[in-house]
Amino acid sequence: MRDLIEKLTPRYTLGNATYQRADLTFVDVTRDELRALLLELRDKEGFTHLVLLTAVDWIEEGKFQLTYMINNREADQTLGLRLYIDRNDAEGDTIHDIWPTAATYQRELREMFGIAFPGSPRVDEEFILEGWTDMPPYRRDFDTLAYSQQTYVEREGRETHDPRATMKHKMYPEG
Amino acid sequence: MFSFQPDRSQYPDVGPDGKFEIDLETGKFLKLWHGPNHPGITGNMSVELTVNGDEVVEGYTHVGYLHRGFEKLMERRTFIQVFPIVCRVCVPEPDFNEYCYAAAVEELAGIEVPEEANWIRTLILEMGRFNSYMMAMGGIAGALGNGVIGQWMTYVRDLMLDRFEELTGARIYHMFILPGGVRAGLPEGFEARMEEVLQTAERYLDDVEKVLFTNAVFKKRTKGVGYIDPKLFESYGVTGPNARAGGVAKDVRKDSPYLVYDQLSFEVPVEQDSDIWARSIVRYRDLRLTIDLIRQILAKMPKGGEVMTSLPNVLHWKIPRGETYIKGESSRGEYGYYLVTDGSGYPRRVNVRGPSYTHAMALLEHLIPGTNIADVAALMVSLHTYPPEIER
Amino acid sequence: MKDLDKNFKKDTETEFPLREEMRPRKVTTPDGQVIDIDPLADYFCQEAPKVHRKSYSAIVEGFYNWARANSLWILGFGTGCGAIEMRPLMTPRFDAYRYGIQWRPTPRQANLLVISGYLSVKTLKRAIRAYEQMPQPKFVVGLGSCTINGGMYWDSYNTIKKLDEYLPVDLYIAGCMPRPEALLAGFMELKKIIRKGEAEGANKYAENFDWYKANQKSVIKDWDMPDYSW
Amino acid sequence: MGSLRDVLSPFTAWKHVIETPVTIKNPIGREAADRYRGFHQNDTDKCIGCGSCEDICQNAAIDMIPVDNPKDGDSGLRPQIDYGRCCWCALCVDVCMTGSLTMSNEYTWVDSDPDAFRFIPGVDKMPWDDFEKGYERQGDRMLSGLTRPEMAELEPEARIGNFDEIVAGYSREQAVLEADRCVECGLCVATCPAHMDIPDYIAAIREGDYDLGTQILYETNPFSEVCGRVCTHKCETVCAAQYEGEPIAIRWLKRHIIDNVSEERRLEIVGTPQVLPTGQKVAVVGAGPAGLTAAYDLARSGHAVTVFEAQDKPGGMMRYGIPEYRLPYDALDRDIAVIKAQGVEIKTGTRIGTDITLDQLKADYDATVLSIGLHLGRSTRVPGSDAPGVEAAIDLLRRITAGEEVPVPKKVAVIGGGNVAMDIARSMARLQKQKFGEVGVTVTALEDFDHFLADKEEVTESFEEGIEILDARGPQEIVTFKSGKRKGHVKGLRTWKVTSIFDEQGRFTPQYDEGDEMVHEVEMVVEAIGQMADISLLGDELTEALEWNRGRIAVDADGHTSEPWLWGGGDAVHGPDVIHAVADGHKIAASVNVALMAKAEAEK
Repeated sequence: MRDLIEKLTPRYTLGNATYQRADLTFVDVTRDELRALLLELRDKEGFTHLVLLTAVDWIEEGKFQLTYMINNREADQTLGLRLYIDRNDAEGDTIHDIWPTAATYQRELREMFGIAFPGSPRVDEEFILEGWTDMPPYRRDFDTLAYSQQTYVEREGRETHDPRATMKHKMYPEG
Repeated sequence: MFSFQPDRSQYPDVGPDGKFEIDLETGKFLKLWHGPNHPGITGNMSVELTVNGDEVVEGYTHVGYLHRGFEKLMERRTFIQVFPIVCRVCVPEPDFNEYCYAAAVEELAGIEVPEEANWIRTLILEMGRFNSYMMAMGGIAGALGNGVIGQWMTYVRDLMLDRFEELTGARIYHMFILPGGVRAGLPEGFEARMEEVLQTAERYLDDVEKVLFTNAVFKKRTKGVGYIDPKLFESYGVTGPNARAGGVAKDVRKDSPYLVYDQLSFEVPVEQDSDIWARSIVRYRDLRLTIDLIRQILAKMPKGGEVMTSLPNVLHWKIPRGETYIKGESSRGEYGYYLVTDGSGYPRRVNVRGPSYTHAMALLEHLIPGTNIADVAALMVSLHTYPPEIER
Repeated sequence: MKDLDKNFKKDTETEFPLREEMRPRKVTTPDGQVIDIDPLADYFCQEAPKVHRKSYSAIVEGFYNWARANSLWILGFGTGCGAIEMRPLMTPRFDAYRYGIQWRPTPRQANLLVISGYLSVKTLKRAIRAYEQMPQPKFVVGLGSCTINGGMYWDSYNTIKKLDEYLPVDLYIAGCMPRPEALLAGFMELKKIIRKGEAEGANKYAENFDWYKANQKSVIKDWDMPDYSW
Repeated sequence: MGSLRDVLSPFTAWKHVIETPVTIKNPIGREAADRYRGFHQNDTDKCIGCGSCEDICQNAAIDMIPVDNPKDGDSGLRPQIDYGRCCWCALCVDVCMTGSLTMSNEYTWVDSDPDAFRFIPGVDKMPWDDFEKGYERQGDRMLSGLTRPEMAELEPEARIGNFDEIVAGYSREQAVLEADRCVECGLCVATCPAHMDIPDYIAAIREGDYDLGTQILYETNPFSEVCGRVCTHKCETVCAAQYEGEPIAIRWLKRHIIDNVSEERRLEIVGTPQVLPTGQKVAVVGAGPAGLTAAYDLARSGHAVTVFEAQDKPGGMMRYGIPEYRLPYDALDRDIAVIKAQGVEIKTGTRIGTDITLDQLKADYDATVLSIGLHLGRSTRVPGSDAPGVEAAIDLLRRITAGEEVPVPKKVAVIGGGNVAMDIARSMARLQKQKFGEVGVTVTALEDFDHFLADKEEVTESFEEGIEILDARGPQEIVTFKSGKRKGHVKGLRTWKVTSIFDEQGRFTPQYDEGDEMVHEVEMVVEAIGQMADISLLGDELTEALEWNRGRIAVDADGHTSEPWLWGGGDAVHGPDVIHAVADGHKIAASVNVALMAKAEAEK
């Protein structure tokens, strides 16, 4: 895998590579070169299989990490391309014409992270959620518990006690 | 005069691209909702069909009926607390989630798993595959009106659930493979009882062979139907039995062996036709293979040793920043977990890559146009998709 | 149960437009006629449910209840995980048919709705419709932790926590998920309740119809069906 | 396509018509597998209510509910499980610290009342309470560690000839390993007299944040060096980890924090009082843990504090009662330095009653705190106990510390089985080793080893150092030379076997087996059976005026004596224990502070 990264390095701006396992590598890429890189990897290097496309929300750094995981089945190598995009007005480039199945992933990212993929088929339609009015739920700043408590009703009558405080009170009732 | 040729006189205009010009206002089309509750669908999912006569001209999938927000819920649970919920991602074959998650955590936390635990994990995965294929066999037969197969297969699956129960302590959600190993070793006399189940299964599978695969109706309705061009496999992310039915002899168990698959001897079944028939027969042969694998595992595995490493205190277990992807061959294709950690006690992100995700949506939408309404169910079931793992 | 962050502000502003296919419009039929259609009015009966009165004679009512108890027809709508444990009941090993329990493909033929586990909001909408389409007398059984108090999805943004806020539930079965044996025990218990004439869920639904509707609408943001879709 | 075979073959399915049906006759209540994870059971006698199950439950299904009649060392809570939440993952069973929580293989529970699905296993009676089968943890608990890391300590040969500190303290790796075992239940916090935030500072160790750790320590205890070494660690006796495996080494972890923060850094973290001086003056009698803690708190509240100490150096029993090999003096000095940095004035060598009287203090100061400790040894009062050669342990220890000459004979007997007995025995052993090259100490204790008073480590280490410990032996007489040059001097100690110590009412009435008599030939007998306060310094008038409680000054819950200007605390009031004294110090300081602030308010 190191060979491949070294081979590509002169022509592409590849950042920080992580050699996680013998068959799994992650490498940072830039948005401008993503498309060309994916095409080269698919057509020349045998990475013909798009394993997954997903996002990681690094809210502290104001970034979304898009992970394009592609797989070379012959060589049994998996390569994860990490693309960092701005978290505000997040937008990615659609790759549904390279892998049609990417359209589904992009729909999900659009709905769950609010990342726009202009040009991707049906990308703005409702996908998994229905009648969703709040912020995209997979974003880190969406608090699912608070949302759930404000939206749905919980069964009442539950209360709990802190062992520390209860025991202290039991042993030293006066304080 | 009775004719086999459909009457297409009422059909709408065909556009320059050779497809029907779909305009609902013409009234020549009918929208037909297939699901979310439909016996031909394993789980809740719907396909919005646009039909013309009994021919489907367009199909859109709608998912999300089972969406629970797992990937969000996992982010607010500690690493051990994620363990009970991962199995719920996929109902019929939950163990794969447990394995993938456990393996991902072990890799990032640098935990070694005892040898025997790896054997038991493999055993559990194969037992889960057995169950899943049993459902698939019943499903494909049921979708084509052959209900008795479903009855038999559910019975045999239930016998396997009994074995699951005595090994893991639960029937469906076993919650047995936790990071660091498995919960317990084999119970006393397990092998003998398992052998009994396998023999029963084989007996019933012989019947399936006679009733389903040597059946004029089944052949007529499946051969040549639902053909997937093997050229599309890469672009649509087709893996597992669906790809093996089209001549692609790829199987994660064989190509990049995980757990103890490198110590088992097996040949991956492959078919060439890439139609519903081929997919069914590949599954059938894979099921036979699974039975063989379970026997091999039970014969070869070490017994009575350690099955669990000692974990750090799980109540404040932190894993350094990193990311990994763990994959395995589930009954439906490549199943994977993408785990990102950020050094805290909670996963940063868990992404479940279920094979149904690619099979049940883009691929299905591509395959549906041109089929008969009656074949849609068979087509779906032949792709062997489980909606809960799509929407998570 | 630990205390939780209450600072989160939920977005409640967004209004949902009616889906395109639900809007009234003009349609040309194949034979050239132009007709007006209003899907909401045309496709559904909009009459609110009525309380199902008891028979005047206790003996007759007892007979009815006996008959109802012995023919539980379940709608084959697996809303969540628990559905997978209903399958064994339909097959020879557990064979629920001998107890007069069977599964039907359409709500019109069913009198028992089993909510098999969690209900996402999207499915809740369908479950309400399925329930309302079932003929009276009808019963609801909640299956597993999720229907009682949210279960393991207690903090999920997409599943309801208390089923009885949205549908009248006659019986709950504990478990995650309950085994087929527990399900059978539950159905037997339901039979007893029906025979005693205490399974009044559907009447409760009719009596508190507005309350149920308000609860349903509070979670289903894109309510685009008539209030009663029978 | 399709041969005749394809048409006929499916009909073979009909053969099942004549097969035996596979239907289970009566499926309802069919027994589940032996390991089945069904409904919960809880052995409430074993359960300590630590709440680990609640912490690990990812479904928030478990609440801790108070129950009647809790036992000692438990929080008085028991888990209540909500079956509207539970997912039967059994993590609560796996994490359970005592192994009390298990699962039966019962699985049927139907009810039309949705609120019914909550119960406290073991308390609310359930049909499955007595089920034998079901899920229980295989082996020991696996979700948190069982054993302490080994701590490096001096070998017996290396330590017996000197007073060097024995234990080395944890390394960073060891401390993190040990800190990791904590489940943060907080039972220790309640038990610790000073209510130290133990789980919090243990968490600080895990995070490697020693500054934070120090800050937490100083919030409740200014004697971390001392308590990190010699605390009686009552916290460890209730630690949830002790039921399967060893309790968390809380004491050593405390020491680990303080070991990793230099004295200068400590002063920076603790800082100096951040409030304006109140102009109120407080006198503290006795520079022991209680007095200095009170002084520390009061100084930080802005009061001017003066501590009067009879000995040459501050520290009280911490310096003069605890041998150096357990508590090096420089460690104590570091603790006291922080207290002094708060502006506390310590007048050493000032004995109340001789150098200054309490009346003077009453007149010169706005409040006086009496923490005089227990500096007089009790005597067994057996025949011969007043002979030359009979010493009080507490006095000997003080003299060793002060560097005074102490007689070191070849053979010594120690009467007593507590920690003081061990201290003096081991100190004498060291002196003997230095002088003669060999150890000759015999400890005779009333209690047998099963009920021994001294800490286990102390006993083990004493054995390692060659000290002979005889359990269940009651002193009958100190034999003296009847004639000769050493007439009247100690010749030996005669003891009987103890058969029982307390009577049925629990009163102290030792019974002996007179047939089992031993005479230990020794030249010195040390009595280490307890201490008492030197109350002579109070003066007759005050002694008369104060209320007393069984020989100790009576105080209210705040440490206030019956005299409005006088507070009392520490060993003299509550018996010997450093951490109790610290807790007392805090309590008194709080009470004094309230009184002084009220006074300052009134004066304005």
